[in-house]
Amino acid sequence: MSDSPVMTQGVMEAAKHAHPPYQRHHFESVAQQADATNFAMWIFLLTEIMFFGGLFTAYLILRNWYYPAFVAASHQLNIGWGTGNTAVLISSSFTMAMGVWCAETRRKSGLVLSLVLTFLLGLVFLGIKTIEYSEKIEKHHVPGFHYSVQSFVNPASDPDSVAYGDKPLAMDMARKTELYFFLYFAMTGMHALHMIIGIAILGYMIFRARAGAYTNGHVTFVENFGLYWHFVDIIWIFLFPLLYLISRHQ
Amino acid sequence: MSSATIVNLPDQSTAKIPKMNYLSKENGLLSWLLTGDHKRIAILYLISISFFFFIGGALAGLIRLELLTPQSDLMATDTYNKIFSMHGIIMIFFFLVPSVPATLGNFFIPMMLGAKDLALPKINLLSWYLYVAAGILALYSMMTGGVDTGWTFTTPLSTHYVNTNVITTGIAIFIAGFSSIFTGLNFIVTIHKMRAPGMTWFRMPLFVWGHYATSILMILGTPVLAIALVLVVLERTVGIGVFDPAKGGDPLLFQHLFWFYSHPAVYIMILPGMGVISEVISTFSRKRVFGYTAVAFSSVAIAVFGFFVWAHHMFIMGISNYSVLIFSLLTMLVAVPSAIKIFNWAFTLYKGSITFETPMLYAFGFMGLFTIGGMTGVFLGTSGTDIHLTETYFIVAHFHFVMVGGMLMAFLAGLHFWWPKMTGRMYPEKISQLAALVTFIGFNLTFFPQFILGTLGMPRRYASYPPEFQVLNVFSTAGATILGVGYLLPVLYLTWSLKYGEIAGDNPWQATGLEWQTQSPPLTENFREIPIMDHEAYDYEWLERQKEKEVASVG
Amino acid sequence: MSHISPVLWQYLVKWLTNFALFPPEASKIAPQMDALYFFIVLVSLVGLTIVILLVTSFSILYSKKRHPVAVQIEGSTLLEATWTIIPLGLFLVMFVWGALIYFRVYTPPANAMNIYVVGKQWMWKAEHPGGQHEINALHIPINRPIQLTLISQDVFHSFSIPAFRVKREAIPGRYTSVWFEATTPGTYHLFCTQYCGTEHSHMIGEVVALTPDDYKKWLASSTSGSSLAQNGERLFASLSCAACHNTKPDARGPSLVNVYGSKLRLSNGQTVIADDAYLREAILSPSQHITQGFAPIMPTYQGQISEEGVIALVEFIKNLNSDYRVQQTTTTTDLLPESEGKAASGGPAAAGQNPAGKGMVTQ
Amino acid sequence: MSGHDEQEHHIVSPKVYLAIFAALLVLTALTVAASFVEMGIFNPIVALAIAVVKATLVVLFFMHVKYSTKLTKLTVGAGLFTFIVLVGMTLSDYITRAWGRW
Repeated sequence: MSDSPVMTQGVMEAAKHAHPPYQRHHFESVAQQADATNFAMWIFLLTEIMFFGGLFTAYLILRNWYYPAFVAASHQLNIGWGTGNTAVLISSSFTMAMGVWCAETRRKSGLVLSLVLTFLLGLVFLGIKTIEYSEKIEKHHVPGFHYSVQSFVNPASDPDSVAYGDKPLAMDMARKTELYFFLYFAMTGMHALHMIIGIAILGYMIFRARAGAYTNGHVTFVENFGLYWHFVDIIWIFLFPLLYLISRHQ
Repeated sequence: MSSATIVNLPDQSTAKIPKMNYLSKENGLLSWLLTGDHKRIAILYLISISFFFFIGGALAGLIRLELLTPQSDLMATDTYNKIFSMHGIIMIFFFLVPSVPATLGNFFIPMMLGAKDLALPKINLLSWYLYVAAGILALYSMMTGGVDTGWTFTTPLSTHYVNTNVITTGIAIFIAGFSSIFTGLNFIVTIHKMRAPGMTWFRMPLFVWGHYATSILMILGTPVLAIALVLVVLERTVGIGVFDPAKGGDPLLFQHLFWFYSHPAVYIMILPGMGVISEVISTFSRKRVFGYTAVAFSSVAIAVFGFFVWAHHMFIMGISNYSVLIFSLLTMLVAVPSAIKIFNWAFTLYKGSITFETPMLYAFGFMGLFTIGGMTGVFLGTSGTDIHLTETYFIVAHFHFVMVGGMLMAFLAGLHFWWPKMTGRMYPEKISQLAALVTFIGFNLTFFPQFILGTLGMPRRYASYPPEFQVLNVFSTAGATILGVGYLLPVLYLTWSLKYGEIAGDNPWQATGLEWQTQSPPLTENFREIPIMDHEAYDYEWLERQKEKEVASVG
Repeated sequence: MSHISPVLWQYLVKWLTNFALFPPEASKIAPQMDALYFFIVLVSLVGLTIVILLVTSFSILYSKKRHPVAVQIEGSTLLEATWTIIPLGLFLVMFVWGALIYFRVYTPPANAMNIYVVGKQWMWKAEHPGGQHEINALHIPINRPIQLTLISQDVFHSFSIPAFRVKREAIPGRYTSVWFEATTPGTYHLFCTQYCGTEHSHMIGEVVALTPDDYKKWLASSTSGSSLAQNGERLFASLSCAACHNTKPDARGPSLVNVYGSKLRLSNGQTVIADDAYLREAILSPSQHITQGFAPIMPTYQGQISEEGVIALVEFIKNLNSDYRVQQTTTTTDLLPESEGKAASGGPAAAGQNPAGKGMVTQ
Repeated sequence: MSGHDEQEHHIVSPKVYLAIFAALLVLTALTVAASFVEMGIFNPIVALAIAVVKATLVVLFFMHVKYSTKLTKLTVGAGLFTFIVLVGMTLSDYITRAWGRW
C-alpha cells in the first residue's frame, strides 16, 4: 500500500468520483478534456486553412495571368452588399465572442441572446449572399450555366461596367472572366457552406443553451464553436478585399 | 539461459486468457459498430484494410498476368487501364495510408502513452465509418465501370477525355481523406494532451514519434488533395476551366495541388512503418534504439521537409528550370534523415543480444528493401537521371520497394509483434518465419527486374510492350506468384491462431513499452491503474528490476 | 563519361547492352547521363553493402547465443554526424551533377534543327521544317543537334526515347522542348510514357537515326511538296492575317517581319522575347499580348486553327526574317520588305489549311 | 499532466471585445475607402495588409490566442507556415517560367 503509484491512483480515484457528468471517462480531469478538445478544434482549423489554400493559390495565379479580365469581372460585384456583409459578419463574430463570455461567466439569458443574434446575423449574411448570387444568375455570370460575356465585350450594355468606365475586352480575354466568376463562386460558396453548417450548429446550441447546458461551467463546446465561427469570419476578411476591393480603383 | 529466443510464455497448462478484456466486455455486432474503444476500432480497421488489401492484391495479380506476354491478350487495354488505376487507388488510399496508423497506431498509441483511449473516441469511430463509406463508394464505382485515369487523376485526361466513374471515385477519395484527417487529428491531440504522468516527449516510444510526424502530414496535406479533387469534379460537372488550357486554366496547377498532398502521402505511408521497425529492432536486440533523439527528430525532419519537395514529380512536365533546381536540392535533403534512420537501426544491433523471431525477420527485410527503395529514390530526385528514369518501370519498382518492401514489411512485422497483445495468443512461429522468407524472396523476384526494365525504358502503365522486355516481365510475374503465397499464409495461420495459438501472457517478448505492462488482451480502459512513467523508453534494465521486484513480492 | 576510362566504359556498356540489361547509348548526352547513373549505382551498392554487412555481422556476433546480455549504449554523436554528413555530401554531388545534365538536356543549342511534334490521343505527329509529316515515327540525321518542340492537342503525353536518354512531356496549351544529338544510326524505340488514356500503350513508334546521306534521301522521298513555312504562308493568307499585319504606315497590327527572336514591348509595359511560345500565345490569346501602340482588335483563333496550323504559322513567321520568299514579293524600296500582302495572293485561299485542322476544342 | 497549468482560464472582458469590434468596423471602412484611391501597385498591398491586421485582431482576441498556451500559438504558426509553403513554392514555379505570363 505504501507503493507510490497506488497512492496516486487513490487520489485519482477520488477525483474521478467527483467528476461532473460532462466529463468523458477517458479523461483524467475536466481541464484535460477542455484542453484536448480545444486543441483538436485548432488542428481542425489548420486543415481548413489548407483547404482554402488551394483556392487562394489558384486565384493568385489566374489573376496575374488574366489581370484585365479579373479587374473587369470584379467590377460586377456590388461593393455595397459586400461591405454590408462584412459588417454583418464582423458583428456576428462580436456577438459570438460575447456569447462565449456569457457562457464563461454563466449568464444564461445573455448567452441565449448572443447565440440568437449570431444566428440571425448569419442568416442575414446568407440572405445578402443570395441576393448577390441571384444578380449573377440574372446576368448569366454563373460559370458553366449559359455563361455570357456580354458585360465585358460590350460594357456599355451593363450599368455596373459603365460605372467604372470599363473598356471593352477582346473576346479571348472576356472569356477569362468565367475563371474569375468560377473562383468567386467556389470561394464564396465554400465559405457560405461553412456558414450554413455553423448556423445549423448554432440552432442546436440555442436549444441546449436554453436548457442551461453551457452555463454550468462546461463551456468547451461554445468556445470551440466560437473558434470555428471566427475562423469563417477570417476567411471572409480575406475574400472581401481579394474579390471585391483590389480592382476598384481602375 | 542462452536459448535462441526471448519468448517468455506462461505455463500453457494453467494459463488462461483473462476473462475481462476489451474483446469480451460486450458482445454482439452493435457493441462493435457503436464502440468508442480505440482497440475495437483498430480491429474494425484491421479487418477492413485487409479486405481492401486483398482486392488490391487481386488486381495486382491480374496486372502481372496480363504482362506475362507482350501483347494485350488477357484483357482489352481499356480493362487493363481500369485495373491498374483501381489497384493504385485501393492500395494507396484504402490500404497504405490507413494501414499502420489506423490499426496498430490506433490500438497502441494510447496504450504506449498510458492513456485510456484516444482523445476523441467518437471522432475515431466516425473516421472508420467515413473510411467504410468511402470504400463502398470506391467499390461501387469499380463495379459500375471503374475508372481509368490512374490514381494520379492527371488533368485534362481525368476532366475531359475519359467517360469513366471519375466523379464517384473522386468523392470516395475525398471522403477517405477526411477519414485520414480525423485519424491524424486524434493522434496529435492524444500525443499532446493524453500522456500519462512522467511520460515526457523524449520518453515516448519512437513508434509514437513516427505517428506524430505522420499526423502532421495528414492534417496539413490531405485538405489540399481534397480541394484538388473538388475542382476536378467541378470541372467535369460544370466545366469551370481552372485546369483546362482551352479555357485559360493551367493543368500544371492540378499537378502542384495533387502532389502537394501526394508526395507527403508517401511519408504518411512510410513513417509509421519506421516507427514499427524501431520498436521491433529494439525489442529483439534487447537494446535501446541507438541515437534515440536522432531517430525521433529525423521523423519530424522528414515530415517538415516532406512539404518542400513535391515538384520532383513534375521535373519533365515543363515546370520552370529554377524550380527544378530548388525542388531537386530539397529532395536531396529529405533523403538524409532516412539514411540516418537506417544506420541507427543497424547500430542498435551492435552489442545487443539478438534473437530472430518473425517480426525481426520482417524488420531485417524492411531494412534491406527500404535501403534499395530509398537509394533508387535518389536516382529520381537527381534531376538529370530523372529525365531518363521517370515514368518507366524504374519508378514503379522504386515505390514498390518503399511501399511494399518497406511499409508492408513493417506492417507485417508490427502485426506479428503485437498480435499476442491484440489477441492474447501467439502466432505459430515456424510457419510465420517461412512466410517472412517467402515474402522476401517473392518480393525481390517481382520488383527487382522492374528496375532493369525501367532502365531499359519500358514505360509504366502499358498493357502491351515490345517483345524484348518479356523475359524480365516473366521473372516479375513469377515473383508475384510467390509473393501472393507469402501474403496469404499470414491470413491462414493468424486466423488459426485466434483459437489454437499458445496463450501469450502479458509480455511474451519482454518488451519495455507500457502496452506490454498490462494484460493481453488488454482491458477496455487499458490499465487497471494509470501507469506512471518513471524510466526512459527502451529501458531493459528497468524491466529486469521490475521482474525481480515481482519475484520478490510473490516470494 | 567516356573520357574517364573509354575502354572500360565502353566495355561495360556494351556488355550490359548485349545482355539486354541496359539500353544502347545512341546520343551525345547518353554517356554523360549514364556516368551519373553508374555513379549513383555505385554509391547505392556501397551503401547497401555497408548496411548488409553491418546487419549480418552484428546478427552473427551479437546473437543471443553468443552474446546473452546486451550492453546498453546511448548513441554516438560522432557516428551520427558521420552518417549525416557523408550521405549529405554524396547527395549534394549528385544534385549538382544531375542539375548540370538536366540543364544540358533542356537547353537546346542555337544551331539546332527544329522539328515540331504534336501529341494526340494516341499518336505522335512530327512536322519537319521541310514539310515532311510523319506519324509515330521520327527520322533524324546523326551528328546534328535536333530540337523538338512539343505540344499536345488533348491530354498530357510524354515523348521518350530511351536510347537517347531524353524525355519531355507534351502538354496541352504550351510548347515544351528538348534536344539531342544522335550518334549511332539505327532504329530506336519511341514511347509515350505519360499515361494518356485507353490506347496509351499503343502510342509508340520508332526513331530512325540516319547518316546525313541517308537522311537527305529520306527527305527527298517523303517530301509533301511544300515546306512547313509555305503551309503557314497559305494559312496566313487564307486567314487574311496580312490585312492588319503589314508594313503600311496605317497598319492596324504590328509588322511581323523580323519579329521572331526580337524583344517586344507590350501595352502593359512588359517586355517579352518573341519566341515560339510567345507567337503561339499571340495567335490564340491575342489580347494578352498587345504590342505597344496597337489596339486589342485581333480576334482569337482559339479553336479555329489546329495545333498543326499554329505550328505552320509560327514557322512561317519565324522565317520572315530571312530572305525566304520575301525577295520574290518585295516590290517596294522600303527598308523592310513588305511581304505579307503579296503573300496573300501567292496561294489560293484555304489551300494550305491543314486537312486535320479540326481545332482543338473537341469536348 | 497537462491540465493543471491551464487551470486559470483567461476570460476576456466584453470591453476588449467591444474595442476589437469597433476596430474591425473602422478597418473595414478604411479598406473600402482605400480601394477607391488610385495607388497603383499598392492597392492590393494595402488591402491585404488591412486584412492581415483584421485577421490578426480576430485571432488574438476573439479567438483568445493572445491568452493561450504556446502550443496554440505554435499551431496557428504552423498553419500559416504551411499555407505560405503551398502558395510560395507553387508560385516559385510560375514566377520563374521562362515562357511565363508574369
